[in-house]
Amino acid sequence: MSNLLGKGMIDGLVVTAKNFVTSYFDGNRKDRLFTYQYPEERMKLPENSRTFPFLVYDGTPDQMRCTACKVCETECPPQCIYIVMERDANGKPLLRPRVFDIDISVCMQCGICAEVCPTNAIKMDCDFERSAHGRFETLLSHLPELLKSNDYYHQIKSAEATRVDATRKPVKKAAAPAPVKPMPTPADILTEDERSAWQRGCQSEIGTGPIVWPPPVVVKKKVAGTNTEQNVSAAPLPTGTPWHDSGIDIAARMELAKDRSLADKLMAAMAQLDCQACGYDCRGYADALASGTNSDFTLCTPGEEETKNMLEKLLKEAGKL
Amino acid sequence: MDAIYQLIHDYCPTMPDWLALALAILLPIAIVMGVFLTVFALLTWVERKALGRIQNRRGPNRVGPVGLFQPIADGLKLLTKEDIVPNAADKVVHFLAPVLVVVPAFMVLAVVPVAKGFIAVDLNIGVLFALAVSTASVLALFMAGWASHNKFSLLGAMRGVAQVVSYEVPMVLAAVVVLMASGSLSSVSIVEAQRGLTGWFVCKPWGLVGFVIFQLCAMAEVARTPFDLPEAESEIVAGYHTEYSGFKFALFQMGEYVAAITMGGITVTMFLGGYLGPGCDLPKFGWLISACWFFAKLGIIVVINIWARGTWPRVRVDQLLGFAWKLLLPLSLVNIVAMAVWHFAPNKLVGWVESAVLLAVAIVALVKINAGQTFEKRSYRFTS
Amino acid sequence: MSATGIIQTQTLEVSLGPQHPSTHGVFRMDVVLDGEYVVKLKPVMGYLHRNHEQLAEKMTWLGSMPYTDRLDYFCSMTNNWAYALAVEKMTGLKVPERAEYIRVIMAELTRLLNHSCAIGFLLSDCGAWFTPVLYALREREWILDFFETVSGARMMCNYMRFGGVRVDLDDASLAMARNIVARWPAFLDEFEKLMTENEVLLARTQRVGILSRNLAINASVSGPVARASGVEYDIRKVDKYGVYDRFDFGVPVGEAGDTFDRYMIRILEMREAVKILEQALRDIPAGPFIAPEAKLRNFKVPAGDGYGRIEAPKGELGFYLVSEGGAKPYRYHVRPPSFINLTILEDMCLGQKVADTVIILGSVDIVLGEVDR
Amino acid sequence: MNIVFLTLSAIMVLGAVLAVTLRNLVHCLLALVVFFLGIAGHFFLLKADFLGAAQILIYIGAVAVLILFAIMLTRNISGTEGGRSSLGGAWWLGVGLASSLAGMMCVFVRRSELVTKLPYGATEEGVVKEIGKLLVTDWVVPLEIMAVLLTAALIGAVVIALEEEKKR
Amino acid sequence: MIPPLEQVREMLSAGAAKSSLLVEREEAVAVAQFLKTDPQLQLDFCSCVTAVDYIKQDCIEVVYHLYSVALKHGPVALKVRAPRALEQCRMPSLTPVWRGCEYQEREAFDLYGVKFDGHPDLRRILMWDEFVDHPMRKDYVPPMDYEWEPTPHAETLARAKQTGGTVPASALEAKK
Repeated sequence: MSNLLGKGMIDGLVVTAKNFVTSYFDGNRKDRLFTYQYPEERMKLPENSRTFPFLVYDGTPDQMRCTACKVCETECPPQCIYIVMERDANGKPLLRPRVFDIDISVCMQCGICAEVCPTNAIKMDCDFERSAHGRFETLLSHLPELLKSNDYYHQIKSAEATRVDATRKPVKKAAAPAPVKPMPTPADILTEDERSAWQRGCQSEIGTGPIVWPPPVVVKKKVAGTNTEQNVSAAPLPTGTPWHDSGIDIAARMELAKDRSLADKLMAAMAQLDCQACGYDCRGYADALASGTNSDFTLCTPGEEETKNMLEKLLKEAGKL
Repeated sequence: MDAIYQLIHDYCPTMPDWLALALAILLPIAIVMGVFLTVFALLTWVERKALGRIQNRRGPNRVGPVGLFQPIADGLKLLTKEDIVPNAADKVVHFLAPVLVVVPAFMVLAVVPVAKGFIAVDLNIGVLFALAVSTASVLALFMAGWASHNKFSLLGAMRGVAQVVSYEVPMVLAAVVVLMASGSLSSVSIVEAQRGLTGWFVCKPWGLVGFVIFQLCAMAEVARTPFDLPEAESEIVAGYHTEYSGFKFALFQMGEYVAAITMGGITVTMFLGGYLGPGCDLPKFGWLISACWFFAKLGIIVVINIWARGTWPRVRVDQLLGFAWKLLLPLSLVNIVAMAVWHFAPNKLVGWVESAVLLAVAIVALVKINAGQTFEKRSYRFTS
Repeated sequence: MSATGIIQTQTLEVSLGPQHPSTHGVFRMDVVLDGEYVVKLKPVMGYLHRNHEQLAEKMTWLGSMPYTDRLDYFCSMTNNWAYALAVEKMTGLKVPERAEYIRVIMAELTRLLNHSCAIGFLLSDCGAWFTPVLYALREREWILDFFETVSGARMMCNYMRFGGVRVDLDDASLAMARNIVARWPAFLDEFEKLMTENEVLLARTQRVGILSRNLAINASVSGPVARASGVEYDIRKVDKYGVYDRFDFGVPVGEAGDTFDRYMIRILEMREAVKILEQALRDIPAGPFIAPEAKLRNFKVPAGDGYGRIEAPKGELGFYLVSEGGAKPYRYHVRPPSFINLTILEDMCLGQKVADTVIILGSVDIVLGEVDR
Repeated sequence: MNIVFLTLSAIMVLGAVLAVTLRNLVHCLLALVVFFLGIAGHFFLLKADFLGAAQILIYIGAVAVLILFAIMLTRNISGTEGGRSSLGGAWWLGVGLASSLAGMMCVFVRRSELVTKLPYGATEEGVVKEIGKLLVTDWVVPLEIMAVLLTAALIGAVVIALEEEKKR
Repeated sequence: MIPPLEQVREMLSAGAAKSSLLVEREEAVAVAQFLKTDPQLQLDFCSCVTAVDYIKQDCIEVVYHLYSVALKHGPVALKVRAPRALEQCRMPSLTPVWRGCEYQEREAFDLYGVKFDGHPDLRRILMWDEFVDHPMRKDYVPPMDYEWEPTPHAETLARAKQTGGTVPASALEAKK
């Protein structure tokens, strides 16, 4: 305490003085004055930097790569993506999302959706200026805002985009080319029930009683004589499929469907995600394979290897192949 | 003041007498307040720019060309900020405290000779008046701390009072040396006593030690790093002005910074030869050059303050008080003896050497005595 | 222990936090003061409790990986590695050479980043008006840019996967890492010249907040805080996880165990980290950056429990995982170093002054994301 | 000139009265400080500016702070728990005593000729030198005794502080 | 009874993750003392204390991972089990043996409801003191009314109530 004015303090003064003086000479070097004067002087973001996800389309916004297989919706840790498959009049899936919402107030930009997407449909953007006026509606980005062209993707992440383009084989669209429908305007895109269904699904409220997952697909039907529409939820899946839970692994599922019909065994082999990547839901695809209308057993993309080998084994046993 | 009174009478004799007198009193006050308020605004800007540059970042550069209007922006912001008074606070005292902080800071300006012949009030007890008034700020600290009815401000107030009171004594004793040398209390005569080439008191051994003691005590009086204990942000939030917001907080900041400037002014007057400097006696622009000298020296003192603030950590309370009572006080007493030895020495050289030797011995002895807590050199072993 | 001296003084009950400039986050200390001396000190925590462990039980194994970034948000890379290591220990997944080297590089860069900021904040608690912190932040900017170039995000990297890492280090980022590491010795010298011999700092930190060696071991204190009190225990040397046994580096150990020792140990550890980085960057092999058999989706961990731990910058960071063989963990527990290092905060602060409690808390270097989970 | 004198005295009297009657001790202290300022003002009016500055330095700088520390050690400072009104029972006896004392003071001051003559030929700048000379020539003995007394007090304070430190 | 020394030493040498020692509640402190003081073991560093809720086996297991700083050898997992019901969920605290367990046992009490006898200061550490339930238990149903704010979420809650979402007793109790 006594030799307070010793050498150490003078050294400190020398260091700060040196910093002060040299800051005027090499001030513009970024390793000396490292602050960026933000709006005027912008930092060049490295290519890998990721903020919020966006959907990629090739050519016109209508040819979007996303097949609404809902893999990203299940894998997303904070559950901030909500997808509703587009169906034509009589309920046949059209391999395109009618509703694709991302709640960017919940999204934590972890990039897992881009990683797990089987069809390279969703990629991470690097535009971070996404402020909005409201806390709910404006921070919920709907399908039209999310869609960005592949050239934009090339523009922001050229190396990654070229790598992705090289690996992408032309995806065979199982369904017939759907008639070009005008893009749904936001007004009618999310009806009242779908909004609450989305909130149940998206808000990841822990343990709020039994969550029916995925939310029941609601088809509107005009009630005869009145102009009100009555919501009729599609027939829930037959209860007799205990294996229909993506949490159980394939061995356990096959165990459950041991002494069942071929169709049930085929269904047990699926990835149980009803992701419609194969053009049907799990039940539909298993029935199609069993009845021979569709002989291609490699369409269950989320199931990956284990489902394909199991389907091949089952079809061989049944002599279909 | 009477010089200005003559000035007024020469230019407009028709003016009634009492108006001239009133003008003679008010004019210097207006000048001093105007000059030193702009210096205060400038000081906040210089401090933030300098600290920024020390810390590898640009200081404020948004408001005005190089951030020059930043003090105005701060002032406006604080003016428009809501002035929250805690309901448990003692309203009257809570309101009075900021006023009492600012008043002494500005009153001391009355006796600081800014330039040749430019002094607000030439009291013949100038320095004593300055020191007396600056002790009044002790009460303001306590009132602020006590009235805010908040534990942190109480702690801050107690630290502030202890610090100011205990640094008052060595400061006055360091000033005594200068009074002995110049033979009078009036600040103008002190400055005049420092004429000549090596006339500045700081060039004398006892003057240098007195300057160092006075500068340390001034930093402690005004609570600047390394002695900024009363409002130590990291420990007791903001010390005695935790519960102040809006313009009252601005008054506290103004009081603190202006006190720093005035203490700098007095240090310059007493030790660095006020407005003296080559060229301050020229007939035509003598007073302008002397003003430049004064503000140049004031700038040096302010730079030292800012430099210390950007570098050194804060001292703890007991070390702070120990440093004042066990080191500065005895050193200033020995300094007075050294001054006497220098004064009564047969010739200048012998006196100079004798006092220098005496002071050196005193400093070494005091450092040895207080070396209670030695800092051991630590060695660290590396396990594989 | 109120003063029974001549004047009967009244003790003052103060709560430092949760809204306090130097508690490194929402953390409260109920302090009973007698004058300036601390008579009793009770830490209160839980303000940042997000129940990360229950979230993990409802998510897949991979789903919790981005959440580990939010534990000790200063060192996201080491959190990822600890979680990945625990899962690899249970599944027996073999990590390729290159991935091990990349993991060591990322962990040591995180150690540099964490120690420099920890010392910076400790010094600004001492009152050095944020200058040391901004010198540390200047170097930290370069490391965060490197993390962003590689993993995509500055602090929330979500970079490591079970069996390796997500993105490979191409030559450009390796070169960037090399010149970052080249800058560090000069920065460390400047930092030491600025602060280490400063008498005011010596006066304020020597013989303040002393932690004895036995109490450190008994209270399972880990990391620089324990090593400053003479505990020669560094998990990189004991468990020899990853490829740490290939690098030669020392582990600094102090003996007085006061705040100054904790400050010096962190500086010496930074110098050792620079040594490791130089060796790792020099001989990083080519090859796959993730195990070929590593699965991203439907990743299943065989039933059973396992405990994996690493030497995180703040101490021993461990993950205790119980799996029922499903896609979701049955029990997921984090052993956070800051939370357990706080056990001895009161023992160190008794008898010290208010100004010292703030510095002692700063020298223990806690982050509330990890304390409250 | 007497306007200033009258206002100053009025402020002083107000300060003194408030110092006695206010409930909150801290407010009393502030009123006392106003009173001391009044006295300093009077000294300046009488051109004894050394005394004025000394008054500010000693009474406001030191005595007020001393009273402040004393207040810090008392129990009920805001005076609300007191209960008894501050004027106390026999307040009329106090007033009578005070007024008679004041009357006697006026008579003595009127009679002595001290008022008319400026002491010791106080010229403009000479006062300070005069006081300096007197202190070192005629009054040097009391000065030395007071010095010894003050150092004894200082050492006593240090000893008490050290004892407190040992107990810690 | 104190586990035979060889069994523990062979468990340590094996160093596999499977080295765990299931101990009766009554003997926990004695075994802990033995593990800590035995010259060959010297497990003086209790690194991690975890409570695990095995709802199927109706028991809560507290796992202590012990290391030795002196001899630098690997983890021994000391496991103590107690029934799940809140009243009988008691076990002796090992804080007197290892001071490091103090906060972690308080966390186990706070999140799992395991009462540790002999713990110097058993209070809630992460949740606020007036909190009634133990949140990490498997059968815990979180209260529906966290800090309420009139947002579209309100519809979600209305929908949840309408479709039979349960409001747990603890939430009503906390509301009282």
